[in-house]
Amino acid sequence: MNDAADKNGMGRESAGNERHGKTMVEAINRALREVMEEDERVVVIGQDVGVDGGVFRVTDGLIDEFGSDRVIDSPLAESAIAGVSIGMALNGLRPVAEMQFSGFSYLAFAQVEGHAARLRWRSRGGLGVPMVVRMPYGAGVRALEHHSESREAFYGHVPGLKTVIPASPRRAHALLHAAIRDPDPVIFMEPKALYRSFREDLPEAPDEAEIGRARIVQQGEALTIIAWGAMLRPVLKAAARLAEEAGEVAEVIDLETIAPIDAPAIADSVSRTGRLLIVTEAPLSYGPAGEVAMRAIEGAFFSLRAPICRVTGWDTHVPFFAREQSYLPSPQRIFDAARELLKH
Amino acid sequence: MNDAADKNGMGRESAGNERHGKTMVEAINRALREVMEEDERVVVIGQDVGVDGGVFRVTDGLIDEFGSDRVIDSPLAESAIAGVSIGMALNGLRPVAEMQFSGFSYLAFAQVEGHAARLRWRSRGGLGVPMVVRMPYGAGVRALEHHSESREAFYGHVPGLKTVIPASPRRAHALLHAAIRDPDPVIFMEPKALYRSFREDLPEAPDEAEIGRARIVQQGEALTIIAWGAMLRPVLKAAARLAEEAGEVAEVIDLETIAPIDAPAIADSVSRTGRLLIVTEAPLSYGPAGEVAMRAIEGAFFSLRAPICRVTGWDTHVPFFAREQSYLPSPQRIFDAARELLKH
Amino acid sequence: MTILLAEPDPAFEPFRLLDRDGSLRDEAAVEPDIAMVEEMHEAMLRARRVDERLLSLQRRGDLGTFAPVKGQEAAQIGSISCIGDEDWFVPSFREMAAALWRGQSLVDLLVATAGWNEGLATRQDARNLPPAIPVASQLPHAVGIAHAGRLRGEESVVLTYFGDGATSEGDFHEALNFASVLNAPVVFFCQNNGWAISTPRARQTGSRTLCQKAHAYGISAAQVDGNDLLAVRAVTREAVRRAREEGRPSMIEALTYRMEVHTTADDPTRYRDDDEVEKWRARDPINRVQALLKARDQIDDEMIAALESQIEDEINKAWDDAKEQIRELEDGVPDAIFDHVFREPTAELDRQRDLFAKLERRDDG
Amino acid sequence: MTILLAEPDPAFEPFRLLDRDGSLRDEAAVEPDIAMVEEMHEAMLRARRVDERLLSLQRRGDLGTFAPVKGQEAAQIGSISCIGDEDWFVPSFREMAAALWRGQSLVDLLVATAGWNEGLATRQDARNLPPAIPVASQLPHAVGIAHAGRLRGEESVVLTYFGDGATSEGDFHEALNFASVLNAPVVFFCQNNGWAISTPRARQTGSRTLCQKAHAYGISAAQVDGNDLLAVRAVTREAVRRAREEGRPSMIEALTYRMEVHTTADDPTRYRDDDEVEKWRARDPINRVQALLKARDQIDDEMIAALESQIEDEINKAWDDAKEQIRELEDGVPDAIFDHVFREPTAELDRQRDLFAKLERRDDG
Ligand SMILES: Cc1ncc(C[n+]2csc(CCOP(=O)(O)OP(=O)(O)O)c2C)c(N)n1
Ligand SMILES: Cc1ncc(C[n+]2csc(CCOP(=O)(O)OP(=O)(O)O)c2C)c(N)n1
Ligand SMILES: [Mg+2]
Ligand SMILES: [Mg+2]
Repeated sequence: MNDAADKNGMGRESAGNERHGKTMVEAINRALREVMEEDERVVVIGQDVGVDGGVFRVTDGLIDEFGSDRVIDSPLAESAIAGVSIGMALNGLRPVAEMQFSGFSYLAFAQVEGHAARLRWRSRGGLGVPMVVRMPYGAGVRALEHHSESREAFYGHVPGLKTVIPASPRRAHALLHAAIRDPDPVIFMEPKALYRSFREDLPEAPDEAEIGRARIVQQGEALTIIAWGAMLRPVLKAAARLAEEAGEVAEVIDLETIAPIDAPAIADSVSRTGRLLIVTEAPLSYGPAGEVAMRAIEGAFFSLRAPICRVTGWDTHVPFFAREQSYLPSPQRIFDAARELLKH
Repeated sequence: MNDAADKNGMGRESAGNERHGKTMVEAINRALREVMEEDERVVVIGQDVGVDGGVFRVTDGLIDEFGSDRVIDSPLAESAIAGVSIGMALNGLRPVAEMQFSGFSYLAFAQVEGHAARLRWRSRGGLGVPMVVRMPYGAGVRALEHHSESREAFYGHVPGLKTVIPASPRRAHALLHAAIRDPDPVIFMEPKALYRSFREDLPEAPDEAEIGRARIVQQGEALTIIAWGAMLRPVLKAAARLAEEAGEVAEVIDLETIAPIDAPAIADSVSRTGRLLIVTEAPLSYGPAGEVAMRAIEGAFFSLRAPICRVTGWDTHVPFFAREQSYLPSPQRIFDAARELLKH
Repeated sequence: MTILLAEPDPAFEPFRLLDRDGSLRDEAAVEPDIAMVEEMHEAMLRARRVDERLLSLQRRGDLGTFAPVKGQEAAQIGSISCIGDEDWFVPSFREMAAALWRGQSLVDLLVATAGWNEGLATRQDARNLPPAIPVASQLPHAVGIAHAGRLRGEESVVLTYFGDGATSEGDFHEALNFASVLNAPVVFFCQNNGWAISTPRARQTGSRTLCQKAHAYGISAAQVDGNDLLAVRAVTREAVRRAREEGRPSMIEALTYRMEVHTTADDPTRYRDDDEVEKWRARDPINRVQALLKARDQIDDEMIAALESQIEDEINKAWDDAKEQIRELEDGVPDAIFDHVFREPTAELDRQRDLFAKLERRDDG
Repeated sequence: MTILLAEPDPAFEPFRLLDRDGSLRDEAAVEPDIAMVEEMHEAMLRARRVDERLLSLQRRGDLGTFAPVKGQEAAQIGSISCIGDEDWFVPSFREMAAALWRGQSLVDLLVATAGWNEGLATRQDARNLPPAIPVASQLPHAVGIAHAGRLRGEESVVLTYFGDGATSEGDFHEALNFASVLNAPVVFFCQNNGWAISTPRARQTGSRTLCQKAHAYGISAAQVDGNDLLAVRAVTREAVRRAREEGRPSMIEALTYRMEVHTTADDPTRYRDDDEVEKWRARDPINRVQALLKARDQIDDEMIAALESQIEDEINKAWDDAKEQIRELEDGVPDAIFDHVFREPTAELDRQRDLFAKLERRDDG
């Protein structure tokens, strides 16, 4: 897996004392530092983002460098963090707000859905809300209840929002730059299981990243596997085993931008492979896989040789950590599903 | 259309002085009255639900009959309406909470997602939250911004919630009885475009309604059209025209329960018709159609003769009322999509 | 020595300057700036007449739902007149009088109320936000705008409006707390008009006064007679000064009354007595200013009549223009619904727009 | 006459009974019920030792994240001891001491902290809610429970806990306002431990005291020395009495200190000084009670040592039992994740459970 992952821009596992490259936490921190240096309109706001450097240390050191005017330790109130950020964006700043965990972002949802996503539209282009809402999400880190959810579909379903999920330190670095540059609100979901799980070298200047484009991580012909965030790693493991044991090479796509979805990329790949497997850690019903599937159907139906398959979390809450792995899609489940697809 | 609608349990248009049957508002009011008479644990809570009888008059007269202890005019605070209802449910009552418009229900989302949907699971069955959250939703009534959204997918994606949408007065009557009887939280979304648009006779005792079952509104062989709520009426119009102009009879299914979704009903119909059209007024991306489609793919892929098609709202906000009809799926758009499907 | 469980504070004394008959309560204390009072009087009268016209146009089906301002003109004009172009106006959904003062075009207002998004087109530099419909949701924006202004070295102040009902929403509290912690130069202006749809103030909250809630965040506050133009202006000016000079937020609770329906979808006879309305009719804020101006020999009935007819002409003209604009919009391309979702349209939205156009063509054919 | 912009109220005087050396501030006023004090002392000591054990088990990898209670034992035991079985305990996430008092099984606590949902299995009739992790989210539940009890003709009271940080959340305000409007018999017990993770009380809100916030809703309130067991108990008893007899909510702000990490994922050296911790170590709530009991000749060091060793045995036994239970759970069916999503499993969930079982079998094979 390490080699495959490396080749595919998924970095290498961080092991022992090895200190090459940056973790995703460090990559995001660096992106924030870079944009704050280059654009003084950028401010960071959230619970514990200042003196503490964020509960995951994502904003470590920023307050020392940029001061407490630009790195705002906020009171404990998610709706106001979003709402105050909207106000700051309306008055010339470029706030990067942090929700401490995505599971608490629902408290800010009315502000995000009702105003961040609508003010440009409401004002017929007169106003704009260039803000980023960062939030760690997803399971796999032995966390408490409400700390492991994966609900990108909520944000993907709101017109006027862009939603982005990086799957590696290098992509996080590039995408956060793009998100902060974007003139419209961007929900930036950070797979916390990847925060420190592997390292990657970062380029001097951030890679170009275009919000709205999926990324082919591994080319192949046998089937298309689409995933994002932390799910990309079990997918690559399964794909490696598939190549090894069955000699079948999967095309692996990192969706990366949840919304607006890259429909052409999905259709293009599926029309070449004829098979589609979607992997997400969200619960099954009304999860994001349905949208990916519809794009394949709308763009490549007659190429489909097998039913589109999804491997997802279950329609249960994420269990406490002893059983977390029973909830999450595993390389084995993905492998099995791929094998099944290849029978057709 | 009137006749077709009548035959299909969609009632008749309310026209002129005709006063047969009940509107959906009256049907819901009657269901509330009946359950409150029969079960003193049932209480109603929300903004303006008491003295005013609700801004749509859904709770008209209840406070006179049951008093202000059981019909609670609440302060203006959605999160607390949901949270206080959860508390009442934990202590032996069966609250029916109203969100004045679904567009404001996001303020209560953290309570609903974080507690209503989880307390039974969290307590390993020791506790339960038998509550109903009623909310008018959907476009078509020339309302203000935030008053026309259709976001059943948000609720459908939350494990531990059931989400129900009635499409006629009679179904509303039956389903609200079932929802209040249910030992778990039920989101009861009321298509406000249907509140007064037609009438239906109600049976003495409410019809049996099983949450989790879709309903075949019209049997057919040419294709399956799945819709719910206010979209069922343009669907039936399009289906009638299809029969008339092309001699093709569509099978029309009212999904009715958004979650848990009735996968077998979907697969069964599609395996007979080979074609599926899904109509919703939600925005396209990450909307509910994706889930319906996946169920058809998982259960009837090899019967599909044409790409699954969806006719939905657009990925825009619902425009102010002068252009509302440009946003909403029309009988024409549905008819065209069906014709297109039938070409395969 | 120790209070075991301290009881809530006593009520505030509402601030008043102008008596109901138009005489000043303390003649010596404050001689008003009469030119300014005249301007404000005109604005109040205009708002009243626009309100009435909107209502009659709505009743005959030309306009959609809106929230009348009648009765609250002094609260709005007395306060909004205290800020300048460099300051920000952050309204709720009933601030038509204040919006007109800030330069809102009457034509736009009519076009928006007729159901066309174009009516809310906002000038980028105007420092006026469009209405915020979700109750209390605009209050955090006011704080963020104020804080950003301060960070960018401006002296600007933010004046934001909300109702009595809004003080029950979490966003109200979170916003006040943020303003206090950040020292944001915001004036939180509450129009306590006695009702939140059918909920009377007494059932909305257990506190004796609403402005008392500000104290919970270390914010100073005042209650003021909201139908007293001069008192509202005096208190707001002081709050604006503190915000501008001392960087301190304040809250003002203006005691006023909604004389009309909540919105055009509402039937107030279901929940309130005519008596109450009549009691407040006697406190009409416009009558009170007119009495003052008459007592000062600044206006007479003839001048009022002339002003009335000038306003009527303005409104007629605006409605004609609005109808013209609506006709143009009706003839225009309906794919405007795809505009302004993002600054740059995404490929996906362009695809949907194309599909829409294709369907429209089919509809026509 | 009129206050133009009234300044926020002055601070409250925190209520105290027990001095730091264990002597009563006013000997004559209240002679404590010594048997009760002994019981509470034992509970505080037990909580302290459980806390320490949880921490050491967590540090060596046997347990997951949790929020230590150290330093807050008097606040929790002094208050929770004021309600009975018919009353409700509605905790936040740091109320381990109070939960043990209410009969929470230590074995369950360990099993839950080891990552097994089974540890939170709740007895249907126990009137104790499981922890609520989203800050302040439990407060509206407390109001609903209290209101339902009242409607059902009970005399029960609800005691709910939250932190200083929680008072910034919208849910806190909405809940207090509802409680006031509904006259719900709730005691809102705030443990102001000085910090919300890294945010000190002073940056959390601009108000002088937190209990002052209750006044904004017409709720009476008191500040109390939260490390003073007797004072906490006296104030809480009065609040419980008012709730029960007069149906009135109250709020109590207990001034205390979190001596440990926020949770085991936290590093407090990043944001606070050792000096502050040391200052509070001198105010240790357990020392203070022990001094009182010693002064009353109720305990001596030997008795304390015996109690300590009894508690240690209890904890050892509980951890052995917990490990046993965990081994059983590990050997059990992992499809327990599908249990209790609904009271009756839906067809859809059964389908998913079957699929899961099939996949598990494949994994094994
Ligand atoms: C969050 C939210 N909930 C409910 C509504 C529906 N609603 C519109 S205005 C209103 C009452 C507002 O009362 P108040 O704040 O006193 O303002 P007023 O209408 O009196 O000006 C309600 C409940 C809304 N717009 N937003
Ligand atoms: C709604 C919400 N936002 C953020 C968090 C993360 N978080 C957990 S505890 C905490 C601080 C709570 O402070 P306080 O209320 O003072 O309680 P304490 O931890 O001091 O007991 C935060 C921010 C959360 N659990 N819930
Ligand atoms: Mg009001
Ligand atoms: Mg604290």
